[in-house]
Amino acid sequence: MTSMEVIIGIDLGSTTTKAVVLDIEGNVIGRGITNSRSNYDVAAQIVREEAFVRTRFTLVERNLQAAGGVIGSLERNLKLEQHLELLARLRQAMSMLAGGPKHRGHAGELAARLGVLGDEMERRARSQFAPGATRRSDFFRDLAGGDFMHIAEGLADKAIPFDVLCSVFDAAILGVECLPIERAFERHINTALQSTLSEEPLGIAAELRKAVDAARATELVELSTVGTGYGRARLPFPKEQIRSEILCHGLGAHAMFPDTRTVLDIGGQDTKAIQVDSDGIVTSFQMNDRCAAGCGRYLGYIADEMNLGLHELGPLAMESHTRVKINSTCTVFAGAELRERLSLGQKREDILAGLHRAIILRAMSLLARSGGINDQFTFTGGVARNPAAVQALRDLVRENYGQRSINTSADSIYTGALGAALFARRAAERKAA
Amino acid sequence: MSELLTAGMDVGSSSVKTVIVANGTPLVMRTDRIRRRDLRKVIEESYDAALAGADLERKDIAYLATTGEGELVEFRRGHFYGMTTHARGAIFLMPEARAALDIGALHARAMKMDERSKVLSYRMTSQCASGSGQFLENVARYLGITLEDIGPLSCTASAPEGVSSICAVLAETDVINMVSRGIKTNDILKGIHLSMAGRYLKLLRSIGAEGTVAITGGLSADVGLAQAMRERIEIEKLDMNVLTDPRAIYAGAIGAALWGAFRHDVLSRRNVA
Amino acid sequence: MSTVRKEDSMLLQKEMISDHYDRLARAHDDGKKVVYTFVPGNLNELVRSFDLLPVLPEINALQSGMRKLSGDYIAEAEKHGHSEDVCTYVKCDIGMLKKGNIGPTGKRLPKPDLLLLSYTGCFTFMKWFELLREEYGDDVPVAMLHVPYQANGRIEPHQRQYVVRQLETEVIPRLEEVSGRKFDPDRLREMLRLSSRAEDDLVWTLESAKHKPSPIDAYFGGVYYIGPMFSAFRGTQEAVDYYATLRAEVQERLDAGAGPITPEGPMKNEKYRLVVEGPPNWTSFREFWKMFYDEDAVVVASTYTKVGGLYDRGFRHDPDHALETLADYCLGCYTNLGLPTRVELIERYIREYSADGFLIHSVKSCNSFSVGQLMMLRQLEERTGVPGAFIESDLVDPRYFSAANVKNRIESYLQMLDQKRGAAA
Amino acid sequence: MTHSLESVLAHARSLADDIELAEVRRWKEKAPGRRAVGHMPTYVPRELIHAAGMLPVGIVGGGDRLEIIRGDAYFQSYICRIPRSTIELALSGKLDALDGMLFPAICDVIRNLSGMWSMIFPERYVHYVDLPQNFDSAVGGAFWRHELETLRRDFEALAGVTITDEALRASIAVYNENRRAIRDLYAARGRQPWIYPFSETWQLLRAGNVLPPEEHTALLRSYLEVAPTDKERRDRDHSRVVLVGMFCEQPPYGLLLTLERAGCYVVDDDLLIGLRWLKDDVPLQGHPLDNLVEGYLNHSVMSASRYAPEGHRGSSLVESVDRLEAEGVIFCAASFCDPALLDQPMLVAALDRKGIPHTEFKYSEDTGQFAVIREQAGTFSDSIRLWATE
Ligand SMILES: Nc1ncnc2c1ncn2[C@@H]1O[C@H](COP(=O)(O)OP(=O)(O)O)[C@@H](O)[C@H]1O
Ligand SMILES: Nc1ncnc2c1ncn2[C@@H]1O[C@H](COP(=O)(O)OP(=O)(O)O)[C@@H](O)[C@H]1O
Ligand code: SF4
Ligand code: SF4
Ligand code: SF4
Repeated sequence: MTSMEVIIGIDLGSTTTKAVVLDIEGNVIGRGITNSRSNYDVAAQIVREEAFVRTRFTLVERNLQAAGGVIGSLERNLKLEQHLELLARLRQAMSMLAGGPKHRGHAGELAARLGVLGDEMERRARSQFAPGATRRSDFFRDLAGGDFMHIAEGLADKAIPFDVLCSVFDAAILGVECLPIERAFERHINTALQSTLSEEPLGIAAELRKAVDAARATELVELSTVGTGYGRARLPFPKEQIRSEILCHGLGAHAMFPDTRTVLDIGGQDTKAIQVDSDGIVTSFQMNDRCAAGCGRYLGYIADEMNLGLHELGPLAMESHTRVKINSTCTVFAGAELRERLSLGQKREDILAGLHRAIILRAMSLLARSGGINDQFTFTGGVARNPAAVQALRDLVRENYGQRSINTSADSIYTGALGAALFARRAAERKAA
Repeated sequence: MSELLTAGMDVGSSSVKTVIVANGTPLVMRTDRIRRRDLRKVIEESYDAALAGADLERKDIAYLATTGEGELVEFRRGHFYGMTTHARGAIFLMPEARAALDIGALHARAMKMDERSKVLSYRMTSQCASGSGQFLENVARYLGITLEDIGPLSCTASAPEGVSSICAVLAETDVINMVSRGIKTNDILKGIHLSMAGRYLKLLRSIGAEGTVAITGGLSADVGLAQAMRERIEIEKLDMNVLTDPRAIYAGAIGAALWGAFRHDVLSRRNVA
Repeated sequence: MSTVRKEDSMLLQKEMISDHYDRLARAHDDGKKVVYTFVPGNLNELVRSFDLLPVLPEINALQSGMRKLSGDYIAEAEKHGHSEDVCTYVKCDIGMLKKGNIGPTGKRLPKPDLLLLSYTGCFTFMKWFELLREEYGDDVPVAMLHVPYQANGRIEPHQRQYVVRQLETEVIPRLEEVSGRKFDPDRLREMLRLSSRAEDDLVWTLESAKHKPSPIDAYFGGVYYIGPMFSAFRGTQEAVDYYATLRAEVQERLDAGAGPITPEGPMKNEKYRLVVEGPPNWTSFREFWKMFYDEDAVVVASTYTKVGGLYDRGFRHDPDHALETLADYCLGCYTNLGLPTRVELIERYIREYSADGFLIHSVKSCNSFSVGQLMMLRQLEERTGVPGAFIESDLVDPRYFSAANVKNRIESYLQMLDQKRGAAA
Repeated sequence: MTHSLESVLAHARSLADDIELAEVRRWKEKAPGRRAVGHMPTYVPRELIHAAGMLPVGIVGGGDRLEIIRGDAYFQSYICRIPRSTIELALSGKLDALDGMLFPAICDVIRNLSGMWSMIFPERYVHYVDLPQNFDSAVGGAFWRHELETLRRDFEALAGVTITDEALRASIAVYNENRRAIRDLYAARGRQPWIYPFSETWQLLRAGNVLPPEEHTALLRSYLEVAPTDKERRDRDHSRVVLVGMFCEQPPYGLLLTLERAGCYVVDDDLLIGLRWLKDDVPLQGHPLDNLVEGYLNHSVMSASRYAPEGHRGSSLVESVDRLEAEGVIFCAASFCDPALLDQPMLVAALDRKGIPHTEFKYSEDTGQFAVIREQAGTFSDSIRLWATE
């Protein structure tokens, strides 16, 4: 059995937990992400496992001369298997709950409905992971939750009201989320390979199988791990393996865009403005937390309010031509203001555009406080995935600071984890020396 | 003498409450949740449904008074502000009350009044929705329980868990953390209730409230909150006792209808004179 | 040995304070009169020369903070209509008054016979004593001393003259009325002489931090060292003795190459040398301090230790020009300096004390300190190339001290200094 | 020439909103070498600026339309809004028309802002106007006289002229006229608040920040003349209130409308108090500087930012309530405004002693949501109205 030494950085964010795996040369070979809404240990375990799955795919890729699109479909099929495994657990948990004392009056009927629901969820899952299909979210909770609610609405009636179904789901999902899936690649890759090969016959099937086997058999040896982020204090790591998220974001942004001098990170519950020097060393920073106004959660709240997915928010706001000025500073009041404005007949996209600008305006203050916006400027964190937020930022930067190169990346949500991994690599080097 | 019929409508941020009062006694009381519907429509429907419930028509009502966001009601006769009406409603329902605490979806309002419901001093929360009804609603959603369950569950708590974040939005993360740490639902709710109670007591103290305090508005239905307030009053050794009434969620609308009757009298006397 | 000696000065100070509060508690029975006044711009020698006893509400407020009573006091004041937004010292003081005016040693404080309102460096002082006057009733006289602002970075002759004229026409006559004694310039001169001796030793102590390792913490330890000088003891023999004892102790640590004393014993390895601007947080003072010494960070200079008098730029009370020297003292207190002067002062501290970094602790209460601190941060970083950190909390309002946040910031900052050092090496 | 009410109001509105000082630039362009000197709220001796041929310009922050980008880099969240929006305006070049800036001693915020200004704009004229808190003419008077002489020399240098006593007397006369017009406006509104609504008088007053005093006086006079011509303006079932606490940071216009809609007639206020700091005409005979000193020491308004001797805090408020037959007082202070908020408990005590009802809330210049204020003011006005018969 071969083994491979890896270095890991974990960013325990308030909303999502991210992991980055580096090889000994410092190349990124795996990333993982999960929602943080569970026990921090478990989140860290899950995300590490996720990143390892991805790492093994990288190994497959490396073992294979011409992989083409096959890795993508292999990954998708593996995700499906993971999803189905979780779904099975969810169904089990729900049927346990349905048999509990709370539902004594309608246990049989409830179980029947849940059975129908489960079958339909499974069917939908398969189609969501079919070739070419798109998914609303990367997380089981969101996908399963969305499907469940949608199906339950149709199934609910007087006998089994919607609220009852929802309460069963809400209770069940919490338990399911707290259990890690171990060795997912090892256990599911064969099935996934089977599915992939059945989707389209491949000329390189034998080679692929060999590469997969090799990847599966490789032992991943953790040389060094560093944790960071909001929940870092709760990681079961010794102190020297924990770094402030500020430093990690600074270093991570520097690694992704070496000319970065200013970093803005907008996460779920905090916003950070960081200045770094030419070595990625933080020279000053400002941070906002404890209030959801102006953070990613603000957008999440608004999305819920409008019954939209997070990723739909930005594109809709981009359709606006006449932006509305939003007055509320509090997220909840912004929700109320939104309703009020909608009832006055203002357009959704215009209000949304105003909301995005409001968030970015808050970030601009923080940036100003941290020392302004210097060239180059890197925007990271989950909100950087939102095109309207990026647009609002570009506008405001241009209006107030003039020309600046603004970097964003699809992987920007991993910036903190990448920084942590780089710190881990330094520690490993020091240990070796 | 024929009946004097007046109506009160309390247009809130989460629901519309309509009450019809005949000679000082409520005949019909109803709540309509707004739930992303067109507010004007909800208002009209609620009013007409309330009238239908008493076999009445709009023309039978001598005075329709609104409160809350009642400016939206074009067919009203007069408007009274929230604290005026809640004080009146509170005194009507709980005559011994000398202060009222109206807790709605977004704000809490404290008022101190005399036995004739004259408002002596008052204050409301602003700028931050922490500790409001919306906050509890969010928590309930993430705990997977219904609003009606909150109060009774909270009352069964044995080891309330303190909450650190009081942001109505971020509470969710806190709550989920607690759930995953194995904290029981009732203890979580109780912890939240205690922290809310602390804020409300501070609000009440800031206006110099003493004696009987009536809780009105949506959260008056939450027995856990009242319980938590009693406990904190005990601990802080305050000279207050808390009362609720099943009809207290309508206090604003009742108050408006009663003030409407008063104004009607004043105005008709003026006409006579 | 050194720890035993260290306790000498601590014990001495404790004793002085408790004696003082005893005397205050008995004052009216003993036929003594008391004057309430403020730390910055306090005219302790003048007050004492009339045999009057000073009460310093700011000290009471910070003591209430350290004894974790301030939260209740503030709530009490807010209940009586004092705004959430204003200085918490004021509210803490008024809350304490409303709850019986029990001082830090558990003894009741006497009612003021005079409110000596020295309006130095802070506008809130004026309102504070107007509010106290409201509490005590108009029969408590107020002596108003308006100290103009050093906007131009120097004391102008007409400013000095304005203060001296007020001393002559407003302050001294009121003190004479209240005490029933005539002003005695010789007695005042004698006290000023004692002041300047103690001032020499205080400055020596504070400047000992220029050594590496520093034998003192000039902020967390510093607030104790300035105690007698800034409160009721300037101009007394007791203060002279205290500072001589303190100096001897510090000298000993210096000779031994020892670091400062912390609540958990002497600090061993000085890793970071910091300059701090802004007053400390009192409600979590120990916790706050611990965040520093746990990381081996020592504060080598601070501006807070200059609020009750700026001595390390040469000023000493001058017995030969009694009223002028009091005027100069008032005009020269730290928060009465223009912002550019404050920036220059900190810049000098960073250089002269070879600091690795500087930290601004910005408190919500105090506009006099806080307004402009963000700009000071930028200016100082630019001028010195030393990175700064910015932390926000409050003086005595426990609601505004978020330990987790402050710790996160301090940790991040120190890690940043470390990283920077690593890169330079 | 008579103007319609509409055109007077439109003119006033555009001037009140003129945070970018377009009017000042226009004035400067009319003749070469013209200069303008800005000042923060409350009192500065505008007469001296005027006598040097310069334009005094009142700066009151950025209101609710200015987006704050850089301003927050200078001020923590717990500091009022006016300094940050003023810095924002300055940094974005919107105050470039000003050749100098005065910071009167109103509070520690403005005091420290003066130092910040001198660091940000080292090349511009900046002066901290240290108003005396001692009102003895031999002590505080002498100090103030010295300050005025310094200002006189400074302005002479800045404008490149000599300020003769004659010129100064003429300027005092101009400002006497202006203050008289403002007093007339307040008196008229006190009598008939429905004819001169608060939301309008505020805009008229604000126009005085950027207009030359002669033009401002004329504008006020035409308003006083034409406002009664609007026959729509009728007395309504509103309560008469006095507003306190808005002497520095200005409330957003929406707040004024909210108060009116909630049923309040504002019969007195302390908005832009600096324009009428001196309550009486300053005599023209005698030495003009001595007269200004005397005006400041003995004929100025009571305000939170000046020391009130024993028994004086609150008396002028009570006097104004009595004189105007107001039914209540609304404390409406800017958030984090120390002077106003520290003053409040004393004023409240003075009102309580007289049984005058009062309520309070806070705002900031960029407050955008008025729901809470509407409810508070509405409840206040309700309670006055419903219990008026008592
Ligand atoms: N696909 C997406 N489209 C738009 N916004 C997103 C998307 N994914 C995440 N976000 C935003 O990012 C936020 C989470 O950011 P993240 O950096 O993961 O937070 P943290 O590090 O605090 O956990 C969410 O609240 C959401 O607003
Ligand atoms: N039984 C209950 N337990 C707890 N909260 C409740 C209950 N019933 C209603 N509420 C809360 O009351 C709020 C609505 O109060 P209401 O006074 O009607 O508000 P508004 O007038 O602002 O619409 C909602 O936020 C809801 O969460
Ligand atoms: S409730 Fe609103 S203002 Fe309050 S902390 Fe949360 S988002 Fe911020
Ligand atoms: S504002 Fe600052 S200087 Fe003034 S009293 Fe408060 S703490 Fe002291
Ligand atoms: S609003 Fe108040 S605190 Fe702010 S600058 Fe003006 S007077 Fe000072």
